[in-house]
Amino acid sequence: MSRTIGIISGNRRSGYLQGIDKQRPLAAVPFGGRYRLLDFALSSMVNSGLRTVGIITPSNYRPILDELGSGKEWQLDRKSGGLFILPGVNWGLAVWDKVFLLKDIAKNFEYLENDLSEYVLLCGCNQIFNIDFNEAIAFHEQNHADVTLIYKAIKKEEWQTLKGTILKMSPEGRVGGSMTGEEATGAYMELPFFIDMVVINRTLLMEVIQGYVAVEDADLLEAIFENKGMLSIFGFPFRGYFARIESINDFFKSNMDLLNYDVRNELFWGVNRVHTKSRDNPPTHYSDNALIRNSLVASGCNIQGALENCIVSRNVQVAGDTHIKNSIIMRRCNIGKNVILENVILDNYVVIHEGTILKGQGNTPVVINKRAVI
Amino acid sequence: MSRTIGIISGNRRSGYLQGIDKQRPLAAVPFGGRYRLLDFALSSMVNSGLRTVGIITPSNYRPILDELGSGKEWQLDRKSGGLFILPGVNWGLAVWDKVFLLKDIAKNFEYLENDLSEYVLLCGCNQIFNIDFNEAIAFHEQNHADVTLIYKAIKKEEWQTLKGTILKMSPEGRVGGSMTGEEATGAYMELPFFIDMVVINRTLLMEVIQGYVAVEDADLLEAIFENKGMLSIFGFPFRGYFARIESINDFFKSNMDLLNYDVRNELFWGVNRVHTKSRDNPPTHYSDNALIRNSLVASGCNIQGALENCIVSRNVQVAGDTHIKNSIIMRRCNIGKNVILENVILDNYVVIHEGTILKGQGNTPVVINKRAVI
Amino acid sequence: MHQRECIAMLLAGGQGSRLGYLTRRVAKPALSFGGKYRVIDFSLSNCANSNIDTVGVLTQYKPYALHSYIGSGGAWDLNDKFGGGVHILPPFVGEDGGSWYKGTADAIYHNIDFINFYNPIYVLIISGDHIYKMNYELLIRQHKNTGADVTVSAIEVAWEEASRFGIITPDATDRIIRFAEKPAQPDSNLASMGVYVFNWPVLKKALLEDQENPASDNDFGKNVLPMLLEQGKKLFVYKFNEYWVDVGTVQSYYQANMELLLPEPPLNIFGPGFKIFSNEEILPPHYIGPDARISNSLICNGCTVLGEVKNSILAPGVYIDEGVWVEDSIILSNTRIGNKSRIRKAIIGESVEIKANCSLGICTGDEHNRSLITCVEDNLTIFDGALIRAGENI
Amino acid sequence: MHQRECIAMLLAGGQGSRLGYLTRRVAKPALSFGGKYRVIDFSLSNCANSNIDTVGVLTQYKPYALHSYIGSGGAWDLNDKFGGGVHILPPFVGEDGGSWYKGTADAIYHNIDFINFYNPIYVLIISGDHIYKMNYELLIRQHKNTGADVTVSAIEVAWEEASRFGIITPDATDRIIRFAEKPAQPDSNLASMGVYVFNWPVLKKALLEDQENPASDNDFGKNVLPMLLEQGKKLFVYKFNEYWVDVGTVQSYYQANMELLLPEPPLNIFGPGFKIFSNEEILPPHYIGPDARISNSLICNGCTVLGEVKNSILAPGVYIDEGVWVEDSIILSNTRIGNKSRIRKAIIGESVEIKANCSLGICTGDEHNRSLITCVEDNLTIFDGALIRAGENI
Repeated sequence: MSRTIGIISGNRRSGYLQGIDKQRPLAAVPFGGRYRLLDFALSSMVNSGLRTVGIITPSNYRPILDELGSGKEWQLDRKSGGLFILPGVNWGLAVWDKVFLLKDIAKNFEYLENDLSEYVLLCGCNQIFNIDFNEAIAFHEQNHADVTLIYKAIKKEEWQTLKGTILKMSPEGRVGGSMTGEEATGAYMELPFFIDMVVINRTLLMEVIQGYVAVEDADLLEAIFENKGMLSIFGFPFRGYFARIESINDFFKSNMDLLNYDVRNELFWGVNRVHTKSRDNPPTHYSDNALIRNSLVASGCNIQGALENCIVSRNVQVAGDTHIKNSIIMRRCNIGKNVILENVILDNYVVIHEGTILKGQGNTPVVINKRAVI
Repeated sequence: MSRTIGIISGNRRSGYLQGIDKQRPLAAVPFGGRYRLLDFALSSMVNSGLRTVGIITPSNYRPILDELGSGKEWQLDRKSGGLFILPGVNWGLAVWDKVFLLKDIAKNFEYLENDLSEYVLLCGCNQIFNIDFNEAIAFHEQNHADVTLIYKAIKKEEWQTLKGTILKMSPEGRVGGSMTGEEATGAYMELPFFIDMVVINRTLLMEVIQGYVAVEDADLLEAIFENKGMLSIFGFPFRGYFARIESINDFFKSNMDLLNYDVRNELFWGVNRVHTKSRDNPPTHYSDNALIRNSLVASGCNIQGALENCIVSRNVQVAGDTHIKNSIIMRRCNIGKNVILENVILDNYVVIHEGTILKGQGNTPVVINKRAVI
Repeated sequence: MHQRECIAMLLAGGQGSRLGYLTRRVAKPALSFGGKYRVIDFSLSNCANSNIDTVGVLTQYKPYALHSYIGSGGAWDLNDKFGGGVHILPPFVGEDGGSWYKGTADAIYHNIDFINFYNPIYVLIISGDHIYKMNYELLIRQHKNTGADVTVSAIEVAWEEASRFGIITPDATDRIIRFAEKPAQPDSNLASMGVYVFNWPVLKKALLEDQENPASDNDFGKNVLPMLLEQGKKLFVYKFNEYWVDVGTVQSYYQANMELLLPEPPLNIFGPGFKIFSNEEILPPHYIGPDARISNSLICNGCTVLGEVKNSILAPGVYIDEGVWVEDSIILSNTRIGNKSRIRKAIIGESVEIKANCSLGICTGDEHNRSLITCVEDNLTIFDGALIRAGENI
Repeated sequence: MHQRECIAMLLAGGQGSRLGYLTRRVAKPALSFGGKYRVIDFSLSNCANSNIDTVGVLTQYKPYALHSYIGSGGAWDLNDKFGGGVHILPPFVGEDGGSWYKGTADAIYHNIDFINFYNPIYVLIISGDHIYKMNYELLIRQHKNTGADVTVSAIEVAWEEASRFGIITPDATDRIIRFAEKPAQPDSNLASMGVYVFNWPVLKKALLEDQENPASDNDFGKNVLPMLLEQGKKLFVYKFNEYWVDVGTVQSYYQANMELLLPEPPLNIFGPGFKIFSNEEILPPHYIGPDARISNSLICNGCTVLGEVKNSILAPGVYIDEGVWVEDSIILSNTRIGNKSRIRKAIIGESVEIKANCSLGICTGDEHNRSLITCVEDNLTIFDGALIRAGENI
């Protein structure tokens, strides 16, 4: 039995994804042709041997449950431990930017009480990565840490695009708080960027929650830093591929990253690959005149036209004499003849009629919402 | 594949069960030593061959998900169809008495759209029974009915205790509306009491929902009766054991009904028995001085005292020289020595210290809430 | 307690020896088909789609791959928790020692206890070797309506092929009057598909009688059905008009796969409804590289195509390197074809590693071999620059 | 791809012939224990509780009940979707025909391919016949620390019993210097539990060598371990100090069950942690009638007790009618004891129907038989007023 239980913080809305995150929780946003954002955190947890994982869900949780099903694909349909759906609190607009809201965890306090594991691993729900958490947990144990924060070293100039927390770290790896990118001027070439993954002793987490029960919108990270004098906080570096989806540009760019062999290989191959729900689809059929370049295509499609630099989900139909470039086409879209699409994102079930032309710019892709008919 | 999909209306609060329904949705209220109210509707649906069942859940849905797990125990961890959790709407106080709120179904309209079955079977969540729905569905088909309402014939004097709807029926079994028990004076010895089970054509249900989308608290039954002129509505009789849990008395009495061999046999034996989640408990141990009369005892208990007319859930400890009579003891209660309990309901995890005496009356049992220490 | 109206017994022990190298490592039902399927997916999905929830799978030859593939049957919605589901039935040791399954009837005979446990009214006997989509409910309905003792499902075959099959001669009411196993002079072209519904008491009695006959091969087609006809039992034929094929030879296996590439494939795996389920490994979408060229091909998840693929089927996880040219071929799962290798009209097994500059099935100077199929066995490594001639089997 | 540090091979083929009528219908690992368990629950739960996620279960004798009971292993949290999980490994037919498992080593030998598939560092060999709670992680940790080739788990037994076991003589460092199978003059009372950890390369080589020796019985205790000792391999003993019992005889089976009724049972099935899982049927709580009398007994779900039960174990679904008197007995699942029947010191099989006024194991005038155990086979019906004497087996 693993000595660590997981919590994925999925009670988040962003509203920054131009409608893609309107019809579904952020955790359930489709990614890479057949995945959802949630799959990445959940797979790494399961691959690292965690057998008890709780997912904090927002009130529109149905797409998350649809994806999780029985937890079977993730080895979590178990008698001891398993997958727990933890209803999050209903939040207003104010707190969209916080990742680990203590109220969300407090509402599910029994989850922490019922399992006698030593550590809790918390993780955000809108990040793309494949990590072996065992290394971070072993590091946490060796240092007798109270809290271990996982970070990725980023170049100073990257900080502008990756909004978030930079850790203040001592040379021995201790964390003394957070700073902004501006504060970190000059001193370092690389900045330790916190990637929303926390290892914390279970009893400490319970204490923190009880201590902050009265504070309306307290966040775990803030609470930890408020008490940094009493806690032994360490930072653990992650060196693999990492992307965070906060904007439609992040979404577009990190989908396109999958056209890179190394990224695909790191995420989707090997024993510890990212898992997702099994679908019973036939292979994709390419007809005589299909012309495909540098694209990722899921199963059950029927492709007669031309694709270049595209991410295509399952059961998509692309008719002949149609050219699609630099685009993300989600599940069950139906694209007619003589269509030209460039820098476009089509959500599920979009129908594009013959002769349509849609061209966006690289930094501002055209987003077509679910079930639109054009 | 079954041509019927199921909907269990579990977005209900009653507040009549003296706290037992405060910490959990009505559907998740424990019953009969190892079951929950939900198990009865769900088991009958699955035993009748339904392989797609949606459960409309209230916002405090966690106890329901804990019970359902992966749907494995109910054959519903499937690739086609399976178990769907349908988040209900958040209701105020006004509509506690309605069973099939159209808004609840409307919020999950996709569930009706995605399945191409012919019929939808709707069922309440607070009733104890074991029915073969196939008979009602066959009856519905043979009559080319639009709607079939399932009823139980009750004696006129029973109507006072069983609050609910009495159907107006023609001798041929057609339903022409509802009436109160008072209206039914004299004419009949038995009254057709509607037991919150409806077979309806799927496309008709979709029409009804679309037609009533603007009516804030419309109920399916009301909508059907408003349109009775256009619809062919039939009543189908159920002749088995039936209890509805609306009050703490109903709860007490129907638990005690299980001490009757015929009731137990009808509900829990045979191929089409009521299913529930599997637990890994050892057998119950009775010590030398245990004295048990007319009681139902679940697994994993350790009984040293005396029980008479009791329903005892799993992992209960009863010390020596303790006498418990006419009581319901839920999961993991720990009852010390020299205790006397009569007409008592202990919710989960209650601890009763040595020497305590609690005596309720037959009609007003003493209810001790979860985790109380006395 | 456990009574079922009908349970299915699926014969999955076939070695498929006429498939040569393709079935050296696995039993025929575990063989890949159409890229993402395995042959047994069709009969198991038929059961699921026909509401048959209890299936005994009789295995014997190299069963490990098959057992792990089937698991508890959940991939086909057949993991029944109420006593049904898929049950794997290998040969076993009883109090009087063990015995292997001889003919098809012998295999069922050894599992009479299993069938008794469910005590069904009907027993459906099917094979795990055939590719077809069939609603067994229709067959069982006809069986009930005619009051038959046994109903044999049959399909019309070309007259010139009839002598390769068990041939059924019915009367005008579809009652079977003659059953001839591979007749030299067939008087009908209705071929048995190896799909039977028996009334269970009739089957049980027949199995016991057949065991007592030392001359019997204990085979349904050769022995049991002729014996029942002779006894005057009511055998009816059920005429099936849709796609059905026994992929019993390399040629028929190749052809059935290739038919999926026709503009109107005779077997519809693409449409909704009556889905064929399979126990797939979770793999990412396939990747098509900047200089790839694909035409009229089926590509599965997890493939990487950097070269040219024409009229071919790639199973999951196949890697086609740059400069590779593949035509008219079937490449099974997790196989890698190295830089500039050329492959024509070949069936390449699972997890094969073909290094760079190899040439398989290419005709240069031996054009008369063009029509021959080249086969490569599972798990082989073919080294740089190897030349495998058309029709070779390695 | 599929590498595991350690996989378990569970030998579950045992006929358990010394258990007589109790194992006529099922293999010994499928036998009921402690009311709600089956013997194999203990080894499977041990695997789950020791983080061993891949288990090959070798079956051969009457495997159907065992196969359906194990299913996909989900009842023990062993239904691994990522390639591990429980795999049932019956004997099978290969290209050169089939062969049954001879000794324990032969059974493993025939599944070398299965182990190769996972290519583990260590192979844990266990038996499905024993009742014990053991964390195999501790055993494997010692195996690593000592740098052993093989580690054999052993338990101290009474000296007078030692000659019934495989006896291990270790040196001061716990390295094994002698292994004697059932020695007449044991020089140690450390008995092998039939639980071994091998380095996989050592095991593979040993199995191949053992197969080449025509004189070998292909048994680990008799042949393989002595051979390895002779070759100078490093064999260590792991000393296990907790409860372990081989329920190999009717007497030991009865006694191990009855020990659960002691005030402090030596095997703790009641506490939290290290839970023993089982694949239970869902049954309602048991019902105790108005005139029942129960003392010092274990009662499972689904039982109905209207009569008197003393010092006994009732498995799930047992029905004890009014006026019945049961003492010192084990009643297996779904058995019914009719009105006024009397049962003493008996093991009554599953689904037995004992009608009214029967008398089993009651001593009247044959007091010298008081200590004998009476056994009734599964599925029997015993008619009104039957008298079965103490020690009879039917």
